[in-house]
Amino acid sequence: MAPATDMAWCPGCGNLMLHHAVKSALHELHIERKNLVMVSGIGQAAKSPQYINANMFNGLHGRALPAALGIKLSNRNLVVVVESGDGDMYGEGGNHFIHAIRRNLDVTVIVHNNMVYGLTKGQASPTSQRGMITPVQLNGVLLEPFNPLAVALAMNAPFVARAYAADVEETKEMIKQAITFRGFSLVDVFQPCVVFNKVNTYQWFKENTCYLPKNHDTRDRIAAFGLAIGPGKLPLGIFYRNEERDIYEDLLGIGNTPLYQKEAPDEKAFQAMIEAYR
Amino acid sequence: MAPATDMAWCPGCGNLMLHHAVKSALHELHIERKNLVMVSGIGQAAKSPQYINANMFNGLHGRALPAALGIKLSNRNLVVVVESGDGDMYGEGGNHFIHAIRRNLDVTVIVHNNMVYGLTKGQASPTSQRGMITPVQLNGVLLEPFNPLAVALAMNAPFVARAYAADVEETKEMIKQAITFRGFSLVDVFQPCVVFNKVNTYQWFKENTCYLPKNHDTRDRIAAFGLAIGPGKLPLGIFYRNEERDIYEDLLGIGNTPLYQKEAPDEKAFQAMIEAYR
Amino acid sequence: MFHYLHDLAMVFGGEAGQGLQTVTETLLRILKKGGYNLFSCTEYMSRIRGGCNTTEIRITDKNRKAYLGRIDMLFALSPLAVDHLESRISPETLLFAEKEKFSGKWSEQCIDTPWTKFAHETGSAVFTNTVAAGVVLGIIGTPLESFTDYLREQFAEKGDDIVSKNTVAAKLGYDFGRRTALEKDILLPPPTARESSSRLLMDGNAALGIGAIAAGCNFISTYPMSPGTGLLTFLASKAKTFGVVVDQAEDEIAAINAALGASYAGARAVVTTSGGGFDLMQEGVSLAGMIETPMVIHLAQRPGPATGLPTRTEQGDLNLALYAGHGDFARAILAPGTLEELTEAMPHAFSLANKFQIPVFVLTDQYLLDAITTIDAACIKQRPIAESIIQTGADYQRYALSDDGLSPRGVPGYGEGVVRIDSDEHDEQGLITESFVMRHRMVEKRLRRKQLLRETALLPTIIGSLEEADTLVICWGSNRGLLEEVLDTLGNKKVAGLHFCQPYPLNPIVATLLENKKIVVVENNATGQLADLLSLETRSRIPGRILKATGEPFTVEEMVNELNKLNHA
Amino acid sequence: MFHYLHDLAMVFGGEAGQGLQTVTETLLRILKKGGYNLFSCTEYMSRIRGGCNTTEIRITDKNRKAYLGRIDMLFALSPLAVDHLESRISPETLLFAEKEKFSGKWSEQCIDTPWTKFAHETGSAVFTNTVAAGVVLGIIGTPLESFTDYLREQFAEKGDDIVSKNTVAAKLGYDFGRRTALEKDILLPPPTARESSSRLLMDGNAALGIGAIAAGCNFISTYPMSPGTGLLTFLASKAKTFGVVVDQAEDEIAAINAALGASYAGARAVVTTSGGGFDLMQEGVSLAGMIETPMVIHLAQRPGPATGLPTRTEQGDLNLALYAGHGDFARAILAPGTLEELTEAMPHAFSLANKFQIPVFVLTDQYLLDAITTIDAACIKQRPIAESIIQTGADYQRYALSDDGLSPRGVPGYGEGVVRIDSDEHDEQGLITESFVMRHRMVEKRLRRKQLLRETALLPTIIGSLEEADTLVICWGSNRGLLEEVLDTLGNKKVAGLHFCQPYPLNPIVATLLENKKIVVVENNATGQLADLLSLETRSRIPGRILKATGEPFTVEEMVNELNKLNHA
Ligand SMILES: Cc1ncc(C[n+]2csc(CCOP(=O)(O)OP(=O)(O)O)c2C)c(N)n1
Ligand SMILES: Cc1ncc(C[n+]2csc(CCOP(=O)(O)OP(=O)(O)O)c2C)c(N)n1
Ligand code: SF4
Ligand code: SF4
Ligand SMILES: [Mg+2]
Ligand SMILES: [Mg+2]
Repeated sequence: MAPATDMAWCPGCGNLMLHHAVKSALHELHIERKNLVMVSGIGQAAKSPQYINANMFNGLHGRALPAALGIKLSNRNLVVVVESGDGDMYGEGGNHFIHAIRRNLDVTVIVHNNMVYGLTKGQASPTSQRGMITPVQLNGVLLEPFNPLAVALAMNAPFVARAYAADVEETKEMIKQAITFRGFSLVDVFQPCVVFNKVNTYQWFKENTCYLPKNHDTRDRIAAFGLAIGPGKLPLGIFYRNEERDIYEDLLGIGNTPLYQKEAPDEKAFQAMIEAYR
Repeated sequence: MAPATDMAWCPGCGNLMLHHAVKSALHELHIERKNLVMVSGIGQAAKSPQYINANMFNGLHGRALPAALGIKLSNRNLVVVVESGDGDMYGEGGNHFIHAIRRNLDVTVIVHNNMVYGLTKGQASPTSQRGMITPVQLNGVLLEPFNPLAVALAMNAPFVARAYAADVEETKEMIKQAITFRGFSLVDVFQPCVVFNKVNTYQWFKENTCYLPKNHDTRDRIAAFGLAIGPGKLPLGIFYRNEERDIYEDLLGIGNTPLYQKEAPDEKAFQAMIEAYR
Repeated sequence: MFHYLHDLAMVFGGEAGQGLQTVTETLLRILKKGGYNLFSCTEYMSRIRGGCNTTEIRITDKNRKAYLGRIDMLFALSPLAVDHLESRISPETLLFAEKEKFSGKWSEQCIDTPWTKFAHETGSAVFTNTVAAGVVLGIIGTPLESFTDYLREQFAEKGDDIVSKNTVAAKLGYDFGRRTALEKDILLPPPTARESSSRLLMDGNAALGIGAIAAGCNFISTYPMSPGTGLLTFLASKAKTFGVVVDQAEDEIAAINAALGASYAGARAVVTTSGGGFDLMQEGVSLAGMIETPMVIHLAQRPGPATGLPTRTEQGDLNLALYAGHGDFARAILAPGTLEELTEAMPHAFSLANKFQIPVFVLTDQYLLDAITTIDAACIKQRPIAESIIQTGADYQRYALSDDGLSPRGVPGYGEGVVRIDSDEHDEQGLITESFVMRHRMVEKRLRRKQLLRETALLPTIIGSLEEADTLVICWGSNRGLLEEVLDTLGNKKVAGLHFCQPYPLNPIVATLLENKKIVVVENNATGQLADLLSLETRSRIPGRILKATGEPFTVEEMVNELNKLNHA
Repeated sequence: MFHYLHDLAMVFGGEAGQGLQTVTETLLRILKKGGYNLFSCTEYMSRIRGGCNTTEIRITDKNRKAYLGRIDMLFALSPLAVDHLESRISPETLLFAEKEKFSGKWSEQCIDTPWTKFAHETGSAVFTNTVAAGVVLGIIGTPLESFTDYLREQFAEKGDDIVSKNTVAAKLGYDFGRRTALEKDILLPPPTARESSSRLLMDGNAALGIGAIAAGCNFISTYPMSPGTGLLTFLASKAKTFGVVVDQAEDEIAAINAALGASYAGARAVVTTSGGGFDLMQEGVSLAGMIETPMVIHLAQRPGPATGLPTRTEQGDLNLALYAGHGDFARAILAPGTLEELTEAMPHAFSLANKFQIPVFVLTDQYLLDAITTIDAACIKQRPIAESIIQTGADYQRYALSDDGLSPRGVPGYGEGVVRIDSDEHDEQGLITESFVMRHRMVEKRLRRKQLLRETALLPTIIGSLEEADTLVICWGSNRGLLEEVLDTLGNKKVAGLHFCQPYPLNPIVATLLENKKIVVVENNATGQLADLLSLETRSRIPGRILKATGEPFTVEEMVNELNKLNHA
């Protein structure tokens, strides 16, 4: 069966729209499938790479970012795009999220943020809103929702954006910018889950989001932080963009030769190393 | 041997001063040792509870916060103080740090932030400054340092403070405030490591820290964020204090009866539960 | 003529989200009231909508609790179900499906069943489930009233309109079913079970959860993972009534460390997870061993490695539980095989964990947890759980050395003493030590309890007669019902069975049970993990193995076949 | 008269931070040049300053590589060392220490050695180390020049003043040592080793690391944990020269997943850790098994459970490596026992990992990693490493089914194909599947390689003569030197030894080696993990066990004793 016909997502799910945006972005950027690696964890969102005809590392729940790190450091010529869910990225994978930002690897991270654990049938995710009732949170979610943008800004992530899946065009544009950005780029995407999230519906997102004011200065980290934690509607768009941070590949001095092409160690250097133990 | 004579810390280490501050704070607050649980992970800092005559849960590296959660939810009458290192809390334990703040449990977290992995002999920790040379980071640390205050503020932690161990009096005062604060309180404490951190010495801290301006409004989260990420000297003091957030124990409806005193389930309720399967 | 006098196997298939669960649950409830012997099990895909899931319901004259490969009647709510089950459909299978969807393929055996049409007649596709249940009840011949009564009860809250539409749907289906039964001369096994007020119908998850409540479990911290999540949702739903503290953890590492903190403070704490999540808990298991703190772990098995088949079944984690965590310490493993044993598993696990201050595993699997059958309420009772907590004196030492390796367990805040636990090697007080002598004593202390643990280990259940048998078929966990049915079917006195509901440690008596028998171990995994354990622990030769690791449980037929092969070998 | 004609055991003790390592390193370097047979091992506390650490240096006529309990000379730089080592001090032990610190206790055997006074005479306490080394060299009678030459070289960069002060310190110590040697009539084993340019002196960490470089290892991601950190720092120090990518991970989970990502992309990736950190990697190990991606894991053992004794030694993680990760898949375990084997371990591990596309473990321990001795440079060479990477065609399928279960390994960006790996059960392309048939094939595929892996497994090293022996003493990993010395000392032809440097899988030939022998397994753990494995894999009866799990290695004397006991039993 061709991948597209076997999609495991529910009819009407925001994943379908987001997927469309991702594919269009990749297509418009003319990224060759043999040079593209789609990396994901486990979850409904994390199935995305199954439906893109490219290299794929569909790893463990929560562990997409470390895998992406290993891939990129081993071959920096590859375009590495991470796609995963909110539970995957901010729950199980929370520690990697933080530390990936510290490294500032040149990868793009697209989070399908449906504010719920979809694949495991509707428990609260780190971004679930207070009060949402689930089979585990019978009295409603009690915890402060994880704010991915605010945390990314606190960590000085150089590219921080939020999109809304139903707005395919804008989402695609943001993803294109994220992929072309040199460094760690985060696109947190609001994605309605029509089965398990009856709170954050298409209608709800329509009413509770807006685009960032045109005059927002994407170089202003503190303003971005204010917008990320601010009251009122949830802004969409590129919150922060900082081209100054060096990327990890450069800092580490990774060359263009992929590690699979590396030759055996130079015999002279090898002998010199041993020499030290004479 | 009485604990005090067997301390495993190096002469001149900031841990000794911080320990003094913690003990004084506990003493001045008249906290009974039988109601106090000191919780820690593994590391030099994490040895602190060994030297306090109180209940102790000296658990796994990075896992102090989940243990503290289990303890507090099982007996909310206990005073729970977590003491651990920067590697423990922000490296291995980074995910728990984030999610503990989301819960807002009434515990106090004191981080011995020496910006290095002490016990394992001097590798970079998440808070190590760029350029610091270590046995693993031979070309100097490359990563953006983890900014615990900024992240805590991004997560809306209700009590966020930073102290400097050599200033025992101020450190003690902050710890007292943190312990009496109702909710998750973080005190990140700069703690010179005289053996492995030759960058952030007593001298360095003296030159590079200052106390927060007297007029800083501790209710202003954005201002606090600005101060936490700001250029210039590193401010010390209470950055943020928000008494509004409900604590997790209350939200969960945990009563005063510790779980070890709970009686067997009510037979009538038990039969009623079974009834549903008739 | 379709007479199923002893045994009828119905299978229901449909897409995820189509309401299969409603149909089968309705049927099971009504059939149970009718006094039938019932067993049901379910297999589903790792997706939320679409694909194909199926549930088998067996009606039997004898008490049967196993998965049958044969399908007598297939109710295909979606045509996909027919493809999906193709290998199990025989010429004898009656296929209830919309004939037009197969372009003639199954015309011989297909009983054209216009689900959609009926539902539309009622007003909406949402009534398909009621139609389907009606068809089945019509075939069986259960009085229509018992169905309509049920519907009234179920939909009372939703208002009269819904009730009456459902009633119409029910009747449409029912009449169709009745008609078909008469036409085809369908005869069922008799309702031999006799309904009574002490007869309960539930799935494995509920049985396990009820046991946890019975055990006084009052703390669960867990990260969701199929099929382990069932226990979490069960306890969450009972949290208010029974005062259970429920915390959904950020990851599995947090879950077990929180549970250990809770247990340290005196809670009866449990975690539930599956293979991959459990891997992450292993350092915590090791910690439990080191700090001698009770820890009950529900390890719900599914096929690995890695993510594997998230919604399928396997018995592949026995070795995992056996060797989890670095370092040497005592542990126990339970593997319930019936609803009754599921209700007893948690009380027993907590007793062992408390008494021996060790981690105790309860191993289940998807097949068992999702299986539905009946249980006698009299089996379910609250039992006294061994408790080791004492009120501490001022000079309390958490790790006081003793003859049996066990020290009285204090908890913080209860008594005059302080309770210090340490993941480092420690002295009697719980303080860090580097003394080799103390290390030696503590290693011995932690291991000494193994002796008593072994001597008091549960014995395997004997199926058939050990005296008469020369061959012993051995299984553990969810395969108990299978083995019982297969041995009964074979009716060969020379073949007996053993079911281990405590695979570890093995009671020393086990070795004597195996003496001079030909041994065959049946396991739902690829290598034979209990077989390895038996040969290691009983010093008997490596036994024969019947293994399956496709993600499905064994069918009764497969096992009969395999055992017949052995007999002829 | 103190004549040590065959064997001299010197022990150096001091507080952490006192510079013990400088003293012993200096001595080892100079003594090596003098042509002595040397072996050194070290034990230390989990703290940075204070406490008491000790290092043993043996000078032997024969080539000995084991830990001796006996102390001939104890150089106590701190009086704590004497308390610490009390159980090993005999009336024959010469105690070089500051007498006044013991208020008469050890007066009989104490040779008053005024470390502090000498150092002060030189100008500062920092010269104590040089004084100490001088004393030892004086006793041994190595020409003073070789010491002063060494100091000049070492301190050249620090300027003339430092060099000359050190020289003074050296002479003060040296003269004292010479004097003492003459007074006490001290005689050493002869320097039988003959120094040559191919003789190298190194510790286990360096040997292992050199092997990694030889293997073309070019990626390491790791979270520090003793005693696993040594390999990380070694590779970090060589990163520039050999193009090794080094990433210090935020935790062990990140480490192994990054390494798997790297390996997927074609790197030769390694991780290094110890028990507790490894627990966290287990899900990653399972992933490696599922995605059939090579993974080399250095598991440096220390005593557990939990944090245990972080700086001590144990062989307790064999079971951990054997059963790590949920689900069934193939793996291999190496356990080098000498410097030579350490240098070979990584090349062999990478070859196995690449060829069989599996996780391969290298098990070492603190004792072996920190032990220092000599090795012939001729043993260390770059070897060709098996590589399975191919350039992909457009229709490349990562998991193409094959007879031996192995598929050509593509990497992204190399060739026209796409390389898809999936932690879910997958089809040949690597795409998620729920087909039971495909599942079955893939389970078989992953396991089929076990056959060849077993048949090509390294055979154990035979010590002594199998033909003549009726008793076989078996060990693995770091106990090889111990077994060699003990068997040689016993000189009983009826007792031979086997050392397993590949404990898993066991070559089928192993079973035949064990036939009709009395078997004794020696392990530095509490339960006998290799013994269990042997009895499981070779179907032989459970062997006798000599075990120790105090955190210390076995001493030669203990083992001689144990074997003598056996002989008399
Ligand atoms: C270690 C581990 N823990 C738990 C799981 C079970 N699990 C699979 S997906 C998932 C949550 C998915 O949530 P999210 O990432 O938000 O994705 P969604 O399904 O909502 O798109 C969980 C808990 C797992 N596969 N592995
Ligand atoms: C799971 C695990 N990984 C690694 C270690 C090794 N380890 C012990 S302490 C430590 C770092 C300690 O650093 P920090 O928390 O900053 O404490 P410090 O010693 O600097 O006070 C590490 C990596 C461990 N004990 N457990
Ligand atoms: S469960 Fe929710 S998120 Fe997952 S596919 Fe269905 S609608 Fe989308
Ligand atoms: S190593 Fe550093 S942090 Fe640790 S005790 Fe010594 S000085 Fe303090
Ligand atoms: Mg989600
Ligand atoms: Mg630190």
